[in-house]
Amino acid sequence: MAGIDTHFLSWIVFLPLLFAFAGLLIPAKGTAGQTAMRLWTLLGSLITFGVSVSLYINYRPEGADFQFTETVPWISTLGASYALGVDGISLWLILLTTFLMPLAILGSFSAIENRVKEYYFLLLALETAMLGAFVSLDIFLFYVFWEAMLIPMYLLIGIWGGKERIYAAMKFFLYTLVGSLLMLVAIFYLAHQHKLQMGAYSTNILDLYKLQLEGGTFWSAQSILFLAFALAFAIKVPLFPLHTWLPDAHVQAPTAGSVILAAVLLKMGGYGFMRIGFPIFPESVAYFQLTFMILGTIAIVYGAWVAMVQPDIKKLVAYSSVSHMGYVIIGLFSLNEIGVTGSYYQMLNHGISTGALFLLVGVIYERRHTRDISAFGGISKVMPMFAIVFMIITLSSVALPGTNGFVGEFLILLGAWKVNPGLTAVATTGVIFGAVYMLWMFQRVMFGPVTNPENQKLKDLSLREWTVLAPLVAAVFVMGIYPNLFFEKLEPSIQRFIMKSTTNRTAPPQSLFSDNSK
Amino acid sequence: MLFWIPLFPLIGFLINGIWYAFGQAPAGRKKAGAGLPGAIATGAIFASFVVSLMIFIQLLGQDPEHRAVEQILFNWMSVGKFHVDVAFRIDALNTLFTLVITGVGTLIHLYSIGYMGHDETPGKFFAYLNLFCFAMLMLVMGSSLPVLFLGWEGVGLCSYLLIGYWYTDIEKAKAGKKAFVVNRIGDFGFLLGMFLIYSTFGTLDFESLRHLFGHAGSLPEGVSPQVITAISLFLFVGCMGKSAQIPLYVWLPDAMAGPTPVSALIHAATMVTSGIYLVSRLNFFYTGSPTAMSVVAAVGAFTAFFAATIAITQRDIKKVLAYSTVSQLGYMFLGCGVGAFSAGVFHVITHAFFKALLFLGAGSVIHGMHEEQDIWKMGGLKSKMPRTYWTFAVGTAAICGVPLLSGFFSKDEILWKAFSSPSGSPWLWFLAAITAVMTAFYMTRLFSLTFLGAPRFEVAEHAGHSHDHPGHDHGHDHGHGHGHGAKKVKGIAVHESPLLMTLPLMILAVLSIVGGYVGWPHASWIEHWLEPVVGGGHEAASGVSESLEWILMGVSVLGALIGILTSFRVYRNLSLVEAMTRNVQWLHKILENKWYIDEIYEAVFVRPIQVFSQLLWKGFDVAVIDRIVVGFGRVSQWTGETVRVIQTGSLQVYALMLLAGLIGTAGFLIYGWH
Amino acid sequence: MDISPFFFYLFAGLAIACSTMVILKKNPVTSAFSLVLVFFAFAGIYALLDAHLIAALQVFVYTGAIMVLFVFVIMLLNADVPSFDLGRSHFLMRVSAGFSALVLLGIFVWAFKESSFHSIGGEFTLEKIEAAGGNTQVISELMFSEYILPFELTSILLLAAIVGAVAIAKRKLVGGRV
Amino acid sequence: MEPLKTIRPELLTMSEEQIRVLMPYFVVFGGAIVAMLGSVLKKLSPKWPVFIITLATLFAGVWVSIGLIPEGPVTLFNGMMAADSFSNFFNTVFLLAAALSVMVSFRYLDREGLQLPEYNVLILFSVLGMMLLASALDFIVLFIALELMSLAVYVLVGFRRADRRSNEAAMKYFILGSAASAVLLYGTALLYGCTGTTAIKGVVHLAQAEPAAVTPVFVLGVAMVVFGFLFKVAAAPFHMWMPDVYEGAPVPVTGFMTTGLKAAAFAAFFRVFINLGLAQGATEVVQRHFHDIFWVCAVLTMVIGNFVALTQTNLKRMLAYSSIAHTGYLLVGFVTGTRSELGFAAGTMYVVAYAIMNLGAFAVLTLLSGKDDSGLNLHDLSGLSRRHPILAFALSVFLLSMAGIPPTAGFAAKYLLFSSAVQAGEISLVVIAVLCSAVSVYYYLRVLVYMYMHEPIGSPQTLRVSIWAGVAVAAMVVLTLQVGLIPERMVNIAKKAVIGM
Amino acid sequence: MHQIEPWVVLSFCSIIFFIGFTGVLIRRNILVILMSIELMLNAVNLTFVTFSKQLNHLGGQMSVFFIITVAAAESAVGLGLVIAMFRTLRSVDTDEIQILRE
Repeated sequence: MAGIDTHFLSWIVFLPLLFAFAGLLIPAKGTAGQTAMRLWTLLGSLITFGVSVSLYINYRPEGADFQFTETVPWISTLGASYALGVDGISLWLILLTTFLMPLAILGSFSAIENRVKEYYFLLLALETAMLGAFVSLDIFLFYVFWEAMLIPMYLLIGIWGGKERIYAAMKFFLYTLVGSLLMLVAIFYLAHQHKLQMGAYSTNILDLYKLQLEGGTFWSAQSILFLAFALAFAIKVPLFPLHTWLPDAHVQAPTAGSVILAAVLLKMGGYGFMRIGFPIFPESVAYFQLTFMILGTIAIVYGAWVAMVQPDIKKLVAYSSVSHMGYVIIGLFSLNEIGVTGSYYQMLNHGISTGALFLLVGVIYERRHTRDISAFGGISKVMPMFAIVFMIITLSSVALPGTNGFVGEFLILLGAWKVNPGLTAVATTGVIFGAVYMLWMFQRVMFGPVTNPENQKLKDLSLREWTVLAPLVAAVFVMGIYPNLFFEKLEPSIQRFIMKSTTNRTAPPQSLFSDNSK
Repeated sequence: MLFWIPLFPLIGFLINGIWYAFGQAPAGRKKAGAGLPGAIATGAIFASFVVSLMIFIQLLGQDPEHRAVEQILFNWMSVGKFHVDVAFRIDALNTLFTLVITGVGTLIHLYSIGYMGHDETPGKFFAYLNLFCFAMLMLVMGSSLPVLFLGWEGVGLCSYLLIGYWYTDIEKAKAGKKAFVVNRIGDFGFLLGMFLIYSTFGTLDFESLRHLFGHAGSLPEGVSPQVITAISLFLFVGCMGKSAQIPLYVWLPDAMAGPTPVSALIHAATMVTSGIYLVSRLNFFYTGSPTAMSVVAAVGAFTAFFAATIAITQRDIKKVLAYSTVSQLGYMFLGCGVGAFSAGVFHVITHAFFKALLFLGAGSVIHGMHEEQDIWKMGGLKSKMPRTYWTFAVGTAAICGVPLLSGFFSKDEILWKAFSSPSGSPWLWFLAAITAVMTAFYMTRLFSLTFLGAPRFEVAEHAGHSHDHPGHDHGHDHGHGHGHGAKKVKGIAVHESPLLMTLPLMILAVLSIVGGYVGWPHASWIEHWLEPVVGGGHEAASGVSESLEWILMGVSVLGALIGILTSFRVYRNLSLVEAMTRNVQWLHKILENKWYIDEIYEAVFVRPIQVFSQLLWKGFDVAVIDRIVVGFGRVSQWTGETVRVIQTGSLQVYALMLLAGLIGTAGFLIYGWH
Repeated sequence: MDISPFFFYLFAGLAIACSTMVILKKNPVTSAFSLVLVFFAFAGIYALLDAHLIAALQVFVYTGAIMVLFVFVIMLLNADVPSFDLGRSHFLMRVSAGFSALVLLGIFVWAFKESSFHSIGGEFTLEKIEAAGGNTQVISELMFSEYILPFELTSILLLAAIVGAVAIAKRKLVGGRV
Repeated sequence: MEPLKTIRPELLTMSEEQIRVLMPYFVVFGGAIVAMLGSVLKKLSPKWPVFIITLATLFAGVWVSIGLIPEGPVTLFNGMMAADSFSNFFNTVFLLAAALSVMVSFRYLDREGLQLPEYNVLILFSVLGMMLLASALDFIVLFIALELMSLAVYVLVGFRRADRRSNEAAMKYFILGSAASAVLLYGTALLYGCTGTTAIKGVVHLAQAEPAAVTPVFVLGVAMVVFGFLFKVAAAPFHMWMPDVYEGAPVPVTGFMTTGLKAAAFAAFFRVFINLGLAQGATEVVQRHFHDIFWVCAVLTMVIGNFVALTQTNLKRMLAYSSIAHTGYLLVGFVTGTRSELGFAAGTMYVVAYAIMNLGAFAVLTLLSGKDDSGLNLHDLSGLSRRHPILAFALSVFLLSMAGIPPTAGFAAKYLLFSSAVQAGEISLVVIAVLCSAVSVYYYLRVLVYMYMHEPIGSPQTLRVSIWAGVAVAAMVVLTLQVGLIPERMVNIAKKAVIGM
Repeated sequence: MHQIEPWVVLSFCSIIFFIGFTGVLIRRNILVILMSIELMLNAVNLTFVTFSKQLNHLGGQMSVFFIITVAAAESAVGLGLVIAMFRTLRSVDTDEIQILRE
């Protein structure tokens, strides 16, 4: 294929879209057509995954900052270019996306029966947008992908969602959009600043890293700009108190939608902070460090508490996401290597475990058409294999050592402790409440006698469902037991990230940081 | 070679687990009996017992100062300077633990084959049991805090799984959850302790930490005693959770919902002692902080006393044992808290023997009684279950502190240290001694009510092993729910348990008798053995003579005998008991309801948090944040509705706007003209 | 300005009075005839200002063509409806309209008084125009040279107006055939 | 005494270059005449011939315009008219907009029984008016061109003569349009009084040369001219005629108006605005005041347009308000034009992008509308994606483009516009603008909700899409996405156009 | 009373202009509104001519020609619209044309 070496990333990004368009040609009438459509989409996503694995193989952590770069001028008037590149930080998120996509697709084989063609088209289009955002090295391009992501997701929720789907879809869209529009203004300003300082417009992220912006006070340019970006990212994360779109969107979205939303879309926020928010505005990051750590801590506890009393499984998982992503925030803002690595890892973990949780909820939802916790009870008895997988994922979610969740949370808290022990102590209570709400939910759904006669005859996991869940279960343990597999490709990038995010800081780091500022 | 110790149970777990998950659990698959899975599991744990023994022997041959075997498996996490290996390190301290875990574990596994013979899913049970052993071994063998924590949480998980093993009974499932959550509260402290250690010392490895401390009592340079105290207390919170100390003991009595072998293994012999292991492992922290020491000792002593008071009135055979366990764990912490770490560890070992024995005996009783657990509905089992009777008697004697049995040595050591050690005090001794009397009393009560006197249930006539197991009637494994037992009181064919179950009892009985000789006063092998790790016992405080030691020992023996005899006297005549109970009704009620601690916790922590969470959700998330969000929409809509009112459709109004605009602008311009 | 004050005030007064009539009289026919008077008064002022051709055109085009059209339409419509005499709009509207107009007028008058218009002297003085053949000739010459574009455009405009007026005023049509 | 030189011979002849640059105008004018003649055919139904002639004329005009790349601005007719890249650029836009409107209205007229050849003729005339409007350099020419365009459109708006709403719309439009023209004209007269010329450039040259000419009357004159234009482009608070007129007009005419007419008004406005030096020129007083006036106007327009659109349930009316909102964004371009690198090119680009997407949207609406322009309420669109997925997709693309979601033309244009505004330092204005556009997303998406997320109601009627309309819609979709993905080309053209002015 | 100041004539023009504007605003009869518009255009014409005289420049007078023509065309179309409207509405009242609103 033409230019596969020079345009490797472009191929990865647009491969799903190619498949999506080709899929439009499949006559999706009737059962056979629908099956063909499903398989075609699955094939597309699998091939994308395959290609992205070769990205993993060829990525050299000791090599250049960004690899596989491509740059094509785009709108030279404003310095926007089509610039792609991968470093350790984007690498794993790309892999997470391509890894989860086939599972989400396979997971919705039987759930989606109407408008099959559109559904899979949108899923693949969504994949392209997500991948695009992860590989963009131009803030304009990033924004384009960032926004382009909204539409397929919006339609996925709105068309194939639950009862309140339209409200949820609208809320999702508008919430995210309002945040990102202010980011857009900030992007304009940055490009303009680049012109003033360097003599030419540029929205290339690497160029923007070199900007000198006045910072250190609340009303300084840097702070305001940072807040504009942070708003967009915080909504996406979602950070308390901007999280209320998430429960609705999650609950209403179809299974695959929830999976992708939780697993990848939320990561955009964290990724945005890492790629744009921190390195461009180092002083503001320092300035707002405490604020965001407090918010993150609140998110952890608040999310856990509110999750505890949710009557709907998906809503519970949604609030648990709020809680888990709160860890990501405090880890990132702890600004030392341990915390940041932990945060990053936590993002991957959350993708795996929450994705799996949604798939599992999808499994019983398909059988029972309800997600009400009180409608269940004693499912373990009827679906023992399901119970086993559910248990494993639950444990991953409560961060049991040996599963992926522990590594992330432990590193985050360890990192954050150095910055602010008091807050970290509060955040650590999340460990307790996390166990409370997850296990309570598990107990109510899986344990006890089978009281509802409708639950008597539920079928256990099918082969297809096993195929979907097995890789996730495997990932839970691999990530929990051998995280170095991930860290080794990540480390140089994280170190560079921290260096960039702390260089301009006015105050020297406290002594406790000393081992990270190398 | 070290890694084989945990690996064997892990392999056992994987075989049984995968076999269960894919071969037995799916609908329509044939269920396996207890035999094969049990054999696999027992074999696995026995294999690791053998390896442990080999390691022990190897250690015996080493120089005391460098008595350790270490193995690094692989690097677990490596971020910047933070570096954790999955590595094992066995030294004098934890070799004892591995031996106890694998040894007692083997016996309990063996016992379980018989006990779980009629269970629906023995495959699952043995898988869990092996998983537990694996985690427990990780806990004691891990060379650094994170690895220890891996095991620490892993045993919590297994405890959770095994307590809620019969999950169709929602109460049991709840008990499991409670155990996990309360343990998590402890883990919270543990985590904070780890964070503080890492941020202070930059390492989490035991050896490195120990080297930083140098010799007993001295603090590393530049570290304030407050930090040490904080670390010690944080970690002790973890121990409170795991080892069921006040205020986090509440899960352990409930944990009796699990199958009895589980209670024996996890909730008596091994897991609950991991707190003592942690404290002794990190003894250098505690010796560095007198405050922390006093807290540990006080909590231990008070827990011991408090649990004993509750144990006196319990009716459930396992609950009595559970509170007794809590009480004994208190002793162990008391020992550690006064600096007698070796005494604490010694008590761990003897306690493992006799408490496992007692639990297994109780299991045998329950098994024989067809799931009856209420001691008031037993009695006279002496003749029906002779082997159980005799072994149980040994266990009871051991725990009561009858001289020359294992419990006597270890308990007495602790009592003496509590009195004589510099950080001890007569008050601690007094509390512990009272507890010893109470222990003797309630254990004898238990023994007496269970085995002596006349049967308080109708004896079914047809003897023989007619296992019309309730589980089979109901078609699912409700069988062991004790609620069913009560209804079946009529006509119980009590039978002695099979040899598979009584054999472990006998072995443990022997151990309970002889296990204490390793700690013969003033010639304690175990104290000597542990000295390189936990440091030597403190010399007695000045003014405490050797004769005093003998006197105190005599007092405690006397106390135990008084307790035993009183109990025998009282519980021979049950009407007398009732009369006495009536006299102190209020006290009895409080004790029977366990000081209402569960209720208080429910009212003070659980309910408020739930209500508050509900309030946060409905009252803040939905009512405030979402309302603000939706409010923006509403305001926009309202603005739109308002603005469109001027759109009257009348063209004159439209034209008037032109005029108005002109006035505005012209006025503005002319105003600005000057 | 070099014009006869008497005639100016006469015509101006007439124009103001009649325009007021136009907008105040209920009957459109009265309004129409008042308008004719206004046009005549304007023609007078044009003449005073030496714009003779325009004065003539004012009379021809406005009074001759436009007004006739108006009256014609009034008659056409009036034949059908008895209640043709419509009142004025809402009171509030009248007050605000009047008030706004007065304020603006005040501003304009102030502006006119403040400003001077002497600074730019053009070459088309009266004498020169006379010398070149009079107002009409000069204007015609200008129209076909400097102002040829607007002139041509007005022709197109008229053409379009015709097409439009025809299209709009056609009787009913069905199915595309006229 | 020097005699008057009234006849200048050089004005009576035209160079070849001048004739060449006038070709598009000749083509359209000629086409209009031929079509007019064709419309009186008696033997033959004039329907097809006029349609063909009109289309041929328009496309020929496009072809000629694109072929015309004047080296520099050519002024014609004593400097009253310019043929430069700016006018050329806009001519192309007008001609294309007209061509597309004609294409989509063909079947519509048939269906509604309005198949009058005058329809096409009037469109040609109004296009001619627009073209002249974009090239006028003299207020008098500008006024006549404006009237030429408007008169034709008045009639087009009232083309559904049997329909009371169409009549009402035409009447309102006519009266208010005339009143606004009168105001504009009065302003012109005052400017003439202060400077002695009606040439747009001349006015400002004189004002700059002689500061004494900048009297209160001059400022009032400028204000009235500006207000006339603000009225024509429907900026708040002079926007009120627009929703009514758009709602009452036949659907394809609305489409034509929102694009062609609006673009023309803006083209002229740009020219006047720039040449009057409102942004940087005449004097500081003028500049400062007009900056504030435009600022307020822009904010009001964006707010009113977007917020009122929120409450609309009729698609046509909603798009009318959205059109007001877009006017507001364009005014942002006016406020900030001179102080940014792209200058007015961003605004120009926005006009084009808006024309593209709006034309597309109205083309789809034309196809969707039922008898008598019914069936354009939101709930009529329920389940459109089931009934007609392609049309639903096309409409979604246009609406998302209007909402400014990438990768569409609307996004690219908004990006350029707002980023030039930030360059000009108008950050608060941009923040208001983006917040307003967030509001706008709601009502655009609501349409998508109905199309995609509601089940179809009633019996699905089959939609017949003529090949002409199909081609038009497809072309607009492609253009929307193309400009969205590769805006560079369009930006360059717009830049060249503005610089060439 | 020998001279008329230009501002007097110009003020007269604006008086007529605003009378015309007021007419547009306060009358319900569309025909009268059309007349008022004619008034406004006349006021503009007079302004042009006044300036033309004042500045000795014929451009103003030229403009007036075109304005007159445009006004004529405009009235033609306007009256056409009135007729069309009258046909469907049977009225020339502006209050009748308020269906399209909000």
